[in-house]
Amino acid sequence: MDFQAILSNLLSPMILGFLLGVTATLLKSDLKFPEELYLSLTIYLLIAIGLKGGYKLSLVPFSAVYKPLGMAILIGSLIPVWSFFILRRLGKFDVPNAAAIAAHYGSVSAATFSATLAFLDEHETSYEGFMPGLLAVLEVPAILIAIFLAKSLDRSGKTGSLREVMRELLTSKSTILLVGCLAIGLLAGKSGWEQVAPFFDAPFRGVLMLFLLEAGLVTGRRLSDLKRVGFFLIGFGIAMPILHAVLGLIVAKWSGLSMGGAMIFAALMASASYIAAPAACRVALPQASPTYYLTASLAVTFPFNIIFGLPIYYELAEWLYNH
Amino acid sequence: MDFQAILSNLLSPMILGFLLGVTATLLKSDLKFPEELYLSLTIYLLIAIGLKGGYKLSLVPFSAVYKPLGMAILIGSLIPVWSFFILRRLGKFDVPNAAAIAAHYGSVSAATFSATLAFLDEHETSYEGFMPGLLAVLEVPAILIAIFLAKSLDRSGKTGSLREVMRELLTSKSTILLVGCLAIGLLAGKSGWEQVAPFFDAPFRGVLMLFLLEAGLVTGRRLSDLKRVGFFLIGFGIAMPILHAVLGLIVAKWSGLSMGGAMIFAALMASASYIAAPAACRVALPQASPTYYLTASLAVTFPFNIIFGLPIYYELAEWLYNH
Amino acid sequence: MDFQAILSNLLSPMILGFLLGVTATLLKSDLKFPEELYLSLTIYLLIAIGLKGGYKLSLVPFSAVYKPLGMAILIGSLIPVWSFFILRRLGKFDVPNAAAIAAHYGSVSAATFSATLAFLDEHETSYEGFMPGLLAVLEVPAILIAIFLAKSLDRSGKTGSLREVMRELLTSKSTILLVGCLAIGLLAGKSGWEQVAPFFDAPFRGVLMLFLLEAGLVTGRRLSDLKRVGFFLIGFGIAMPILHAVLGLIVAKWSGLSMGGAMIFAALMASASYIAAPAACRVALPQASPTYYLTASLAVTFPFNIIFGLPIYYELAEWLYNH
Amino acid sequence: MRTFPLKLVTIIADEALERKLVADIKRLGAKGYTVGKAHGEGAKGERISEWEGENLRLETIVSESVAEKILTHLASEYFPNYTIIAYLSDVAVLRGDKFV
Amino acid sequence: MRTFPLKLVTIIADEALERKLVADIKRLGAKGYTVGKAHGEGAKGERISEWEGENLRLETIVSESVAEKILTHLASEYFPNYTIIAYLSDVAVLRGDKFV
Amino acid sequence: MRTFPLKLVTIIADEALERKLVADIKRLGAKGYTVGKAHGEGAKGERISEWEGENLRLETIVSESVAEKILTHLASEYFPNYTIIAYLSDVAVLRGDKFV
Ligand SMILES: Nc1ncnc2c1ncn2[C@@H]1O[C@H](COP(=O)(O)O)[C@@H](O)[C@H]1O
Ligand SMILES: Nc1ncnc2c1ncn2[C@@H]1O[C@H](COP(=O)(O)O)[C@@H](O)[C@H]1O
Ligand SMILES: Nc1ncnc2c1ncn2[C@@H]1O[C@H](COP(=O)(O)O)[C@@H](O)[C@H]1O
Ligand code: NA
Ligand code: NA
Ligand code: NA
Repeated sequence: MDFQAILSNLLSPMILGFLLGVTATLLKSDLKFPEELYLSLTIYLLIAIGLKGGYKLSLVPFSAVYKPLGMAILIGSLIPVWSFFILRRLGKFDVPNAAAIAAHYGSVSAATFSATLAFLDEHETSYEGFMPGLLAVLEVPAILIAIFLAKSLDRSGKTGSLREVMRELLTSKSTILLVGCLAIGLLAGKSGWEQVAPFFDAPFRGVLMLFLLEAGLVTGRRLSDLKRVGFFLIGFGIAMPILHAVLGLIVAKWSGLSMGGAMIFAALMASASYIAAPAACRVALPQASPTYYLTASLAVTFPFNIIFGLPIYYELAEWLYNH
Repeated sequence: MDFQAILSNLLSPMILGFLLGVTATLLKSDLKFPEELYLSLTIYLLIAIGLKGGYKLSLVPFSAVYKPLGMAILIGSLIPVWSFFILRRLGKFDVPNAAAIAAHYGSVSAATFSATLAFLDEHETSYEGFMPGLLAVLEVPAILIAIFLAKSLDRSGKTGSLREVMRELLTSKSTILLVGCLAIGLLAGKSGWEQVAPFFDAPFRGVLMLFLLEAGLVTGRRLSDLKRVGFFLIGFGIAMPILHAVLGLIVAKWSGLSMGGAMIFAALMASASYIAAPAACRVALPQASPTYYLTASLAVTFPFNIIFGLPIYYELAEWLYNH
Repeated sequence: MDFQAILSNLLSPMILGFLLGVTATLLKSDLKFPEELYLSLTIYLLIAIGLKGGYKLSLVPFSAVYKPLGMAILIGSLIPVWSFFILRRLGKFDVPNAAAIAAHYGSVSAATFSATLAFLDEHETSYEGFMPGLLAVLEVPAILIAIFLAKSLDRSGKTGSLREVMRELLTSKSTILLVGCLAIGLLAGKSGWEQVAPFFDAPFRGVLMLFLLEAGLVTGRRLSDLKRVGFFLIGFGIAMPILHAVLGLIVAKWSGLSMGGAMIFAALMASASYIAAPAACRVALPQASPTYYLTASLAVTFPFNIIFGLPIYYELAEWLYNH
Repeated sequence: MRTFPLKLVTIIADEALERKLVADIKRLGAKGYTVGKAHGEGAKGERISEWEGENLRLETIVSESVAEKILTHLASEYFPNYTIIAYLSDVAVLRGDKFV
Repeated sequence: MRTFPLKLVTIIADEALERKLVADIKRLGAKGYTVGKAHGEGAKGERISEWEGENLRLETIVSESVAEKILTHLASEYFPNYTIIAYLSDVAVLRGDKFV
Repeated sequence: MRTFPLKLVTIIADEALERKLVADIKRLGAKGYTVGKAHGEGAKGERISEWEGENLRLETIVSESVAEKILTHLASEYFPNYTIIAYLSDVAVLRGDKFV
């Protein structure tokens, strides 16, 4: 493994911003972002990803999309299943907690996705423009499957109806913004994109740095929960992303994606949700404890992915595509 | 009528953003903008319009301004009068409701104005730089006149004092920001404008898209009130803008404005207020129901203007200026 | 004194924005920025200053830094001492109020610093890139010294512990963001800076204008307190900045700073804190009245510095460096 | 700890009324007040927050007689037209003189 | 000024429950409600506000019998799983008919 | 529905005091608390919200004896210097053991 790559990733302003956020919390700083700023940054990132993805999608032939899309949905649907059984058997988690954690690892993270785009831009590696489409599509199925598993196995009746959950997920903030802005980017085309690019493209990485600083603040507050979640979950939060990334790389190459596209595909598989899944679990699986699912996804997997994961997956992708 | 023009307007990211907002609400999505983001976007748009208008005003001879300015105030003062009587006679509205609706249609909308600027930029049509001055000047008189009408006709004493209303309007957020930033733009000139343009000019249309997405979310919530307001008000909300736009175009040409300027003039006349008028009516005409005035202005006239109105007025302007 | 310079500074959009804010408050306008917008703007400015400073620091030899840094800390530690005694003896203030005011004048203002950068950019005067480092370092010591003075002299036991205060200051929002982003800028270097510059550099002066508009709104509300604070404090709020600026210029030249650097050094010395010091005094010196310390720093010294101070210090710096 | 029985008047109203309400309750004898943001639903249906502004929730601790005056004033001047509700509850405060 | 004694039910809960709670209390007879934002700490420790959302503080003025129904419903449907507390207090309102 | 009578202590204070206040009320026996934002006016005049920060409105449901301790502590440690008021009211809660 090339430590140069990890080090150079560590020195990007985005990762440093994240680490600053973590440090600030550990120092018990009063630095806090207003909730509204965080929400606004999230809205901005989702719209920016969607618009640019839609615009790029309008440039490439649509035929290239089917295979990776189908494979993404397939793997995205299987991840929660095996994650659930690993968590039940090896991790000894009860049904609601295992399902909630599985939902997070099957779903995807727009923040990790954004960091991957910034990483590839920095490495001047090109990628397919339609990847935001995968991000949009992958958010939902894993959560539904995990909640379905929990409901089939736990008949206490305390979980919300699956239909309701599905409706809420399909109309959730992130789905609406991603899918809607993909469509807008596609319909508005080049001239449309050029009108909004000075706001949604040029400042993207700066805004992402701000966002990751806030993510660091939140992650920092979760770190103290690490001891409570136990070694198993920490190991799970590192091993599963690597596994899913490797799987993702192989499938992506088979689907005909470019190296950059494969890297994004892998990062999506490796990532754990932080918007849609927690929101869904709070309502549909209230017996599951945020201490487990949020700590694993925010304090373990998210930092692992953006700090170590990205350069590792990139090395693996290079290796895979040059052999 | 050229449906191409309407279609091409429909495909601008701003209009699509608006429609996405409406769709999200109809789908009962949980997508919501923090109130503070909406307020911040409004502040940004008003400052950006003011600064650029002031700077452009500093470039042109001031003599060209008097005629359109005078005519704008004249029509702006007459619109609430005839609107009021139409609403009373034909619409059978009571005095407070008729006055409140008339206030909205006589006043103007900074959002419609912004969309018009973006529309003209997209069509590479130039316009007089001082148009934001008209926007600033037109906001207030119609509201005062409408409230004055209500007070003269309704002596129950439940309305606030006219003097108080005038003071509040003249010092309202939108007046202060527009007039103040016009003055700043004028005083700071080219070198001043260049210092702030990377923030207030380049990203303008992107921010506008974000703003219209939020406008769509609010409009969507109003749509369900459409059945309550009745056919008369819906017809009123479409017919009056067209009437006022045609009137505006003719007067604008007579006043010596360019085609682009005439288009903006017409759009201002056609637009209905959404910041100043509702704020004033809530306090000065509390008996009037927001269901009527907000639904008409937000759910009927605003979308009509930015989706269908702009291309129609543009066609009409072209026709008028080439004959 | 060259009135041209003051006039031309007055016509910058930033200063005009500030004056617009003051005017709006005097007119009793309802214009108000959401608290979250103000917090977000502060966060933006601190990060932007830090990142750019860190990046520029990565370009110059570090050896040039020691002397000005040491002198800055020295003067920054002495200002609260003599200010405290002047306020006690001549101003007849009690211990907590004298200490709180002294803390404000010894500490520094990021807003004044930002306005100074914009001023120098406008005058195309270059300066040392490490000046944000001085800003970061100067915030804390004066406050600690002032609170220490208060505690030594007032044994009523109602003040918080000095250690606690120090911890809070060192981990305060502004210290963390400034020091942290200086480090990020330094580590991320040129390629890192270029990734975030479209967000943190190009729009800087536009955002600063927005920020100063809000600062004007707050200052305006303080103006009515001017009569309560009395002539002594108003005179103090003007005389001390000039004194400290002159001292700063001389020391800066002696330390080998360029003219631009000396100007910033002087402006820092002249400035009075508005983030860190009020926050610290509210908790550690609750007997001190915000009417005194905030009115003096916000309604007297801050406007004086950015409107009259900057051009005056610039003239003085030119004179000093050309003789 | 000696406490004094007083009345807490809570008013929930359209945010646009803040200035007017504050001026009125001060005139009627309130020595202080606290305002928070809120949104809600009542007879007039849900408020469409952002574009119209939200509700405010104003609390003021006053003597029984001032509470009476405030309620009477609200009932005659505000209730007929504005989006507003108000209610009284009993509270015990330290330093009763601060509030009367 | 004639006032009517009623019950104020205050519910502090996870913000994500707003829709569900509002639907439930309306169904049980509440004629209106007011919601504000809050954060806090209880048995489950401090909430990490932004990423999980904050708490809400919902107030509804109802008759004693509706209050009873709401509490019973909360106790059976919400308390076992959700982050939620609820309490009753006595208030006096003008225009009592508006609330029952 | 069986409810338990407890005390609701409401504290309105400078936002900067949150950490200190929370630490103190916990030490004195409070099992939880809820905080919302507020602004207001009192003896010290209106707060200039944004630059100085706003007020907070802290509520904690406690037993009568803890309420007493909290008020006594506030009266001696906070009232002389800080911008703060506090009051007690009676509430009825479900699951009384959660709060004591
Ligand atoms: N009578 C009152 N009723 C409600 N809130 C009050 C009252 N007096 C003071 N307050 C609140 O307590 C804060 C501090 O009050 P003071 O220390 O008197 O300035 C004010 O900012 C108000 O939010
Ligand atoms: N029963 C109630 N309980 C609590 N708050 C209410 C109630 N009824 C109305 N409200 C509040 O008062 C505001 C105005 O009510 P209304 O004038 O009935 O539309 C609503 O937006 C709610 O915030
Ligand atoms: N004793 C209390 N007093 C006031 N609020 C409380 C109390 N206990 C809990 N809460 C609030 O109720 C929420 C949920 O509490 P819990 O379910 O105990 O974690 C907390 O986040 C607090 O906002
Ligand atoms: Na995943
Ligand atoms: Na109009
Ligand atoms: Na200083």
